[in-house]
Amino acid sequence: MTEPTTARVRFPTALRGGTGTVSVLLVLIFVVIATQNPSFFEGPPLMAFAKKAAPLVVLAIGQYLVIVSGEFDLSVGSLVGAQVVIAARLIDGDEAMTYPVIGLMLLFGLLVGLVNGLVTTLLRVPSIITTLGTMLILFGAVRYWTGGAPTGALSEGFRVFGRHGPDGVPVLGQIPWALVIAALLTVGAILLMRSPYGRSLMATGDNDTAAAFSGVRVWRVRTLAFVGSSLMATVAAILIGGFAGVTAQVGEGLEFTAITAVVLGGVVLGGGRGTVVAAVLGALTVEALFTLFNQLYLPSTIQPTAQGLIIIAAVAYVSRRGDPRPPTRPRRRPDPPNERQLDSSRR
Amino acid sequence: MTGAPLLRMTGIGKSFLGVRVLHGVDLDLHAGELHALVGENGAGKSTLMKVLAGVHRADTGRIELDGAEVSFEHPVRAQRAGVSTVFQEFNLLPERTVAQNVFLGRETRTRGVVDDRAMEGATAELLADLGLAGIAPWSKVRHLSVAEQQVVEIVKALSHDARVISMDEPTAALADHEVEVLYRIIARLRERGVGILYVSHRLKEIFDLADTITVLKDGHLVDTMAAADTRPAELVRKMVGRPVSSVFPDPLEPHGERVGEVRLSVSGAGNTRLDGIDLEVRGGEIVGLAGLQGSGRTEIAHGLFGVDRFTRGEVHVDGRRIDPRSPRRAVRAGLALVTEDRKSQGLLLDQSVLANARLVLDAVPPFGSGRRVRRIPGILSSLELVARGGHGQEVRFLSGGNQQKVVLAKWLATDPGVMILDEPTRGIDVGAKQAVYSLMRELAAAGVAILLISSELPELIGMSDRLVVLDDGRVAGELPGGSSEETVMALATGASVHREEAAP
Amino acid sequence: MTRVVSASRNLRARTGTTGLVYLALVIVLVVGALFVALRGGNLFTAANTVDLFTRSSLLGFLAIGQTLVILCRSLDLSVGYVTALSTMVAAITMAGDPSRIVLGIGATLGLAALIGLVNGLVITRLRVNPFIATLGMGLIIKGYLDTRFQGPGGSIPAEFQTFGLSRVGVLPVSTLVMLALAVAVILFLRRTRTGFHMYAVGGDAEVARLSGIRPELPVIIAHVLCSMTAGVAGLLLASRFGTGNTLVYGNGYELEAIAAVVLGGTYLLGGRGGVAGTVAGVFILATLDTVFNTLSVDPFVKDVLRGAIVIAAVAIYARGQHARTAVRLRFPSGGAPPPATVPPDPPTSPPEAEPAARGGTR
Amino acid sequence: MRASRVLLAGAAGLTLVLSACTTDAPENPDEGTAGGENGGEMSPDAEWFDQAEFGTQMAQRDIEPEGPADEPWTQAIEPEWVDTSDFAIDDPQDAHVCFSNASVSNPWRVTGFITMEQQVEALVDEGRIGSFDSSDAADDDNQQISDIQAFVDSGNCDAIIISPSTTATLTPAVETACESGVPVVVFDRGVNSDCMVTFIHPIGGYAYGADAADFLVESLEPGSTVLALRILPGVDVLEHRWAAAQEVFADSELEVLGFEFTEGDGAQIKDLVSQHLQRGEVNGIWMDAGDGAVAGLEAFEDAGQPYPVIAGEDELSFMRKWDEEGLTAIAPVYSNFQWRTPVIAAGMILAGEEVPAEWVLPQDPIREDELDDYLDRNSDMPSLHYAKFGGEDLPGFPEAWVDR
Repeated sequence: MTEPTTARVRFPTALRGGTGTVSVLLVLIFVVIATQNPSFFEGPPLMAFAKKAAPLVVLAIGQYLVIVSGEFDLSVGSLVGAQVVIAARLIDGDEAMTYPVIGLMLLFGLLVGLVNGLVTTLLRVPSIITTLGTMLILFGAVRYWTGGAPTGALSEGFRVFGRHGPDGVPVLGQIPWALVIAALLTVGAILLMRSPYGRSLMATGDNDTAAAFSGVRVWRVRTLAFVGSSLMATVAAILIGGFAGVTAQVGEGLEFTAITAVVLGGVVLGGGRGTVVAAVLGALTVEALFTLFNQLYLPSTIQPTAQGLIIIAAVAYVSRRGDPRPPTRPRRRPDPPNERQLDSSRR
Repeated sequence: MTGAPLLRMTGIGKSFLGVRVLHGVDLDLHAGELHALVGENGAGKSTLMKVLAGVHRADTGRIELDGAEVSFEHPVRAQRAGVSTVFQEFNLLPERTVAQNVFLGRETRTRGVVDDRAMEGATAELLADLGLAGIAPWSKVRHLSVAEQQVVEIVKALSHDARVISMDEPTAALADHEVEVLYRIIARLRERGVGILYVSHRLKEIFDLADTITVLKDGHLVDTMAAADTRPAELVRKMVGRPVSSVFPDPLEPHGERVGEVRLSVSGAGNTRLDGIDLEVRGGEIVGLAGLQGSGRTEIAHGLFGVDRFTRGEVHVDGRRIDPRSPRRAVRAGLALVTEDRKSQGLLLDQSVLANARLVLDAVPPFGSGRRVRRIPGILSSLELVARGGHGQEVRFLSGGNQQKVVLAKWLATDPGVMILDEPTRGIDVGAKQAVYSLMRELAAAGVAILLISSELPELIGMSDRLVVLDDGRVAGELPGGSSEETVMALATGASVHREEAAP
Repeated sequence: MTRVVSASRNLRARTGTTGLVYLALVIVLVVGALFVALRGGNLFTAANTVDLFTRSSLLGFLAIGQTLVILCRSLDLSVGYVTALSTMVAAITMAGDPSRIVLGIGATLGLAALIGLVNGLVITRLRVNPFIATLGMGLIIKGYLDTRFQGPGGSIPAEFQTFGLSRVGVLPVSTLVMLALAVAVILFLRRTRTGFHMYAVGGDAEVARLSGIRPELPVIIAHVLCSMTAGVAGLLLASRFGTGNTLVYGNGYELEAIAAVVLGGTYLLGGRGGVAGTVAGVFILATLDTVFNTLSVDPFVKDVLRGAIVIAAVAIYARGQHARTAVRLRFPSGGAPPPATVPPDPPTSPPEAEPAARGGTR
Repeated sequence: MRASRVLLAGAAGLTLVLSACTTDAPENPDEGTAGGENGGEMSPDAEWFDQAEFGTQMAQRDIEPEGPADEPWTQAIEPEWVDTSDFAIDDPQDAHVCFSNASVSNPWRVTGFITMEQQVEALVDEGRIGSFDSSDAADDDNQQISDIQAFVDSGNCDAIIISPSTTATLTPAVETACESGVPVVVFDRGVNSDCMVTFIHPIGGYAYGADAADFLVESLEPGSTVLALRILPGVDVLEHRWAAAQEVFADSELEVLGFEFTEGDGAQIKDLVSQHLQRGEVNGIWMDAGDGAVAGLEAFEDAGQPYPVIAGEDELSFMRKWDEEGLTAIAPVYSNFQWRTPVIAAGMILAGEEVPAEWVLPQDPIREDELDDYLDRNSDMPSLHYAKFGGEDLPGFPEAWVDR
C-alpha cells in the first residue's frame, strides 16, 4: 500500500489511470486502419466515422458520470430505444412536432434519471439492480405502448442532428452536427467535472463517507449523475434516430458497449478515478475497433471474440500497471457498533 | 521472572519508505508474564507487534521462540507457532457466527466435513474457560457489542493454543465495566502460562496488570523495567523523554475579533447515546473533551456536525440557534470537524491534495468560492505539507502526518468559527504533531473556538484551557486546564461509582 | 406503523433474510392465486404446478452458480454464453448415441469448468474487474459460437431427454436435480472449508488473508462451479431441445440469474446470503411467470412488472438491512436517564435477545 | 508482474495481428463460414442448402395455387388433403384454441399477430371457434417448450397452434403436443416432424432469397457489385434465403462483395453500407429481411452515390421510399397473411373439414407494376407494416393495424 512509487509519481497525470493506454491503443488501431485503407483519413470517410461514433461518445460521457460516482447505469440502451420509438410515434412525420417532442424526450430522460437515482440512493437498491429493472420496464412499456414494433416516423427536422451538417467545408466535406454536438458535450462534461458539482461527484465516488462528512449531499450528487446519464442517452437517441431512422432493434446492447468504452478508457468501476477525456477516447476506440474489423474484412461473426479479448487485455494491462492496491475497494470494516457510518440516504 | 524466556526479540529494526521506525529493539517475554509495551503514538509499539505477528517482516534482528529462531512471513505462520495477536482493528466477519470467526481458516472437520457443532462446542469451552459463557458461539458477530467482539478476538487468538498473545490497545473500545471483564480474562490466561505482550496508553491498566514494562520512544528502546519498582511519574518521563510542559506550545497573544465571545453553546443536548450535554466554547478558547473511549466524545462531535442528530436540546453558534441536521448545515453555520478516522471519513485517497483541500468549498455553497479556493495553496504551504508530487499528488501516497495536514487544510479553507478536532494527532509523527499544536494555538489566537477530543490525556491537558469530562454519555464535570491526569481520570471513571450507588 | 416495523424486525432477527424471502414467496403465491382466482382460474392446478416447477429448474441452475460467485464479491455475466456453448457441446458429443451420454456430460462440464477457471484466473491474477472479465468472456464465446456453428446442431439421444422432459408426479426430473444440486451446494457452503472461505473472502478479503486463507482460491472455485452449473443448464436445455442451439445466449439468462440471486437476499457485495434464499428467489420469478401466463398478460407488460417487482423487493430488503446495524443505545428517545441495566454487562447477557430488544426501543 | 505485462501486451498485439492475417487467409471451406471477401467462390453452405427442397420451391413459384384468388390465405399449392373427422367436435362455438407464439419481437410478427387476433374475432363471431388463448415465449425456446407443455397439461385446449421459435429445438415439444391427441397446427417455421395435422407456410426461404437474387441478376449489368445484408446467423428461415441467393449468384456474373450481419439495426446497416461505399462502388443490395432497407439507402444518399438496385421486403417504409425515389427494386414477400391461416385451419379441423397436410401458401414478390396498388391499399398503415398482411376484409380493419 505504501510502497515507494517514485517511478509512477513522475508520470504526467494525464498518462495515469489508463488515458495513456487507451490513447496508444486508439493510435495503433488508426494506424492499422490506415494501412488497410489509406483513404480513411481523407475527410469524408473520417467525418462518416465521427458521425457514427458520436452517439457512443455521448453515451460514454453519461455512463462516465454514473461510473465515476461509484454506480452503474444498465438502462441506457433501453432508454435510447424507448426515446427513438417515442419520438417516431409522437412526431409521426410532422415537422411542427419536432421541437416539442425533443423537449418531451428530454423531460422523459430527466424523469428516468430521477427514478434511477432516487431508487438507488434513497431506497438503497444496488444500482445494477435498479437500472436492470428500469431497463426491463422501459423495454416492455414502450413496446406495450406501440404494440410491439415502432410506429410513426421521424421528421426531417429531427433527423438533421444525426444525419446532416454544414456542407462544403474544405477538405472535410461535411462536418456532421453529431460531431459538433458530441464535441460540445465533451467540453461541457470536462467543464462540469471541474466545477464544484463535478468535484463533489468525484469525491462521492472515491469515498462517499468522507464526502458526506465534508458537506456533500451524496444522494443528490449521485441522483444528478443518473439524470445526466439519462439525458445523455436521450441526446444519443436523437443522434441515433437521426442517423438511421427507426428500427425495432435500436439501442439494444448499447449499455454494455457504453460501459466497455468507459472502462477501456481506464475509468475504474467503483468510482473515483478516470477522466471524461479517457471515457471519450474509450468510446472512439470501441468504434474504431468495429471499423477496423470491418476494414480487415474480418468475418462479422468473429468480431465479438476479438472485442472480448482486447477489452480484457486492455483492462488487465491498466490494472496491472503499477496500481499497488487490490482491485476491490478499501476493505469494509465491521462498523464499530457505537459509531454508525454516515451514509448517503441518512437525510 | 527467571529461566529462559518464552519469546525473545533481539535487535529488531524496520523501515517504511526509507524512514526507520524501529531501531534495534530487544524484548523478552516469559511464560505467564504480562509485558507492557508503552510509548507515545508513533513510538513503534504497533510496528513491533506487527513484526511479531508476521504482518510486517523485520529488516534486521531475530525472533526466538523457546530458544529456536523463527521467521513469520504470514500471520498464519505466527499463529501456528503459538503467537497470536489481537489487533486494534477488528478482524472479524460480521456476517459469520462467533464460532466461524474463531476458527476461520482452520475450520474443524469431522469425516471431511466442517463440523459447526464441534467448533461451537470448542468456542463455548474457550469462552467458559474465560468465564464468559454469556456469548453464544452461534450468534452472528454483528449482533455483538464492541466488548463482546473484543472478547471474540481474544478467543480467536486463544484458539490457536497460543503461548504468546499480544494485544494492541484491547481496552480502547471498551467501557469501564467492560474492562473488568478483560482483566479477568487476562488473569486466567496468565494462570495458564500464556505470555502476554500488552500495548496500552492507560497507565492505570499498566500498573494494574503488568509485570514488566518496556518503554519505546521514536523507535528506540528506552528502558525495560519491573512494574513493581516503577513509579508512574518516572514512566511518563521515560515515555516523553522531556518535561511534559515543553511539548506543547504556549498560548499566543490573542488578536482575533471574536476572542472571548461565546461562539458555541450547547444546552441540554441529547440523543440515544448522549444526554443533558451542556457545553460552551468561547472564541480563542480550546476546550478539551475528556472521557474514556465510548464515553460520548465522538458522539458529541457527530451530534454537533449533524452526522448523528441531537434529538433534544439546543445548539447556538455565534449566538444564532442552529439545527445541525446535516454536515452541510453545520458547515454553513461555521463548524468544522476533523474526524478521528482519517482514511474512511476524512480523505479521498485517490484524489489529489488540492481536490481534497477544496472539497468542502466545492460541496457547500457558495460553491467553489474563488477567493477561498485561491487561499488553499497558501494554507497548504503554511502547514508545511510535504508532497513529492506537489499539490497534484494523490493523497494515498502521503504519510499520515501529511494526510492530516490535508484534512486540516480542507477545513481551514472554510474559515470556520468553531473547529472540532477529533483525535487530530492520532497516528502522526512528532513533527506533524507539533505543527497541529501550533496551528491550534494560532487559530485560537485568531478567535476560533476549538473543541478538542483526544485519548491522549497529556495532550488534552497540555493544550486545553478547560476540560469537560464525559462519562457514559453525560457530562461528569468540568476542570481547568492543567489539571492532573489523576483528577481527570477520577472524574472520567468516577461516575461508575455513582451508578452503582444509584442502582436499585 | 411502528408496531408493524418492529414486528417484522423481530421476525427478521429470528429467521434472517432467508425467512423474509420465503415470506415474500408465500405472498407472491397468495397474491398470484388471488388474481388467477379473480379471473376464474386456479393457480394450483397440476398443469400450473408442473409449469411453475419446470420454469424454475433452468433458472435455478444458473442462479445457484451465480450465488456462489456473488457471495465471493464477484459476478459472472458469461453464463448465458456458456449455457449456449454447452448445449452445442453436449449435442455434438452425444450425437444421438446413448453410449456417449456420459462422454457428452463430461465434455460439457469439463469445458464449462475450464471457462470458469479462465474467468477466475483473469479476475484474481490479472485483476480485471469481474464485470468486464466475464462480459469479455461472453463476447469471446459468442464470437466462437456464431462463427463455428450456424444454428442448431448435434443430437441428444432419447435416453438423455428424460432429464429435461420426464417428471415424477408434478415434479419434473430437472427440478428434482436442481433441488438436489441446491441442497448439495448448501451443504458445500455450510460443511466445507472452501464454502466457509467463500463467505470470508466475500465479507472481507483482508480478514480472510490474515486468517491464512488464500483469497484467490475461493473466487476461482466459485467461478468454476458457476460455469459448471451453467453447463448443467446447457445440458438441461439440450435435453429439452433434443439438439444444441447457439441462439439461447440471447435470452438474457445472466441478468435474470443475478436478479434471482439478489431477490433471494444475497448481498450483491458479497459475504452474506445463501442458496436457500436463491431457490426462493428463483421460485418467486417462476411463480410470476406462471401467473402472468395463466392470466395471459401481454409479454411486454410482463417485462414491466418483472422489473418493478425486482426493484421493489430489493428496496424492501435494503430497508431491512439498514435497520439491522447494531447500535448501542444508552438513552431511549424520550431522554429518560439510563436504567442501571442498560447497557447490560455484555458478556453475561444473552446476545440472542439483543436485536429484538433493540428493535423494540426504536 | 513484468512477465504478465509482456504477456498481456503480446496477447493484445497477437489479436490485432491475427485479425489482420485473416484478410488474405482463405476460410476453411469445411467450416462453411463464407467470409467477407471470398464472395468470388460463391456456393451455398451445405448445412443450409437442400438441393431438392430448393428445386421444389423454385417450381412452386410457378404453380397456380388452389383456392380463391382474392383470398390467398386460403389458397394452397398442390395440397394433399387429409381427413380430420377424428378431431371434429360437437360444439365448435365453445372450442378453446390455444396458440404458442415464439414472440412478437419484430415488426413482421407484430403485424401478423394483429391479423391473427382479428381473424380470431371474425371466427368467434361466425361461431367456428369459441375462445382463444395465446402465450408468448419472447424468442426463448425453453420458454416455448414450457408454454406448449402448459397448454397440453391444462387439458383446456381443443386445438393447439404453434409458431415455433426454432425448428430443431421445438420438435420434441410439438411431438408431445401431438401425442396428447389434440389437433396441432404448426405455421411459419416448421419442425422436424410430421405429427401435426397441418403445417402452414408460404413457399419458403429459398424462394424468397431467389426472388431477390434473380431480380438483382436481371437488373444489374454483369460484373456489378452486390452487398448482402443479413440479420443473424443460425436462423433457418433466414439461412435458407441466403443459401438460395448464393446459389443464384454463383451462376451469375455479379460480384458479391460479401455479407454482413446487422441484427436488423438501422444504425449498423447504415454504418456498414457507408464503409463499403468508402471502399468502392456498390451496385446492388440483397437483404434477407427488409427492415432497415431505408437506412441502407440513406447511406447512398449521404455518400452522394446513386441508388443501388435493391431487394427489400414488403415493409411499408421501404416501399414508400421505393415509390418516392423511383428505385429499381423488388419487394420479396414472406407472406404475412399466413397468420390468418392457422386459426382458419383450426376451425376447419374442429369442424371435421379436410385440410392440406402441408398447406403451402402462395408467396409472390411485389414488383414495380404492383407497387402503387399495394401502397394505395395500405395508405393508412404505419411504417414497419407489411403490405401483404391480407387483413383488409377483417372486421377490425383498418383501426386494429393503425392504432397498435
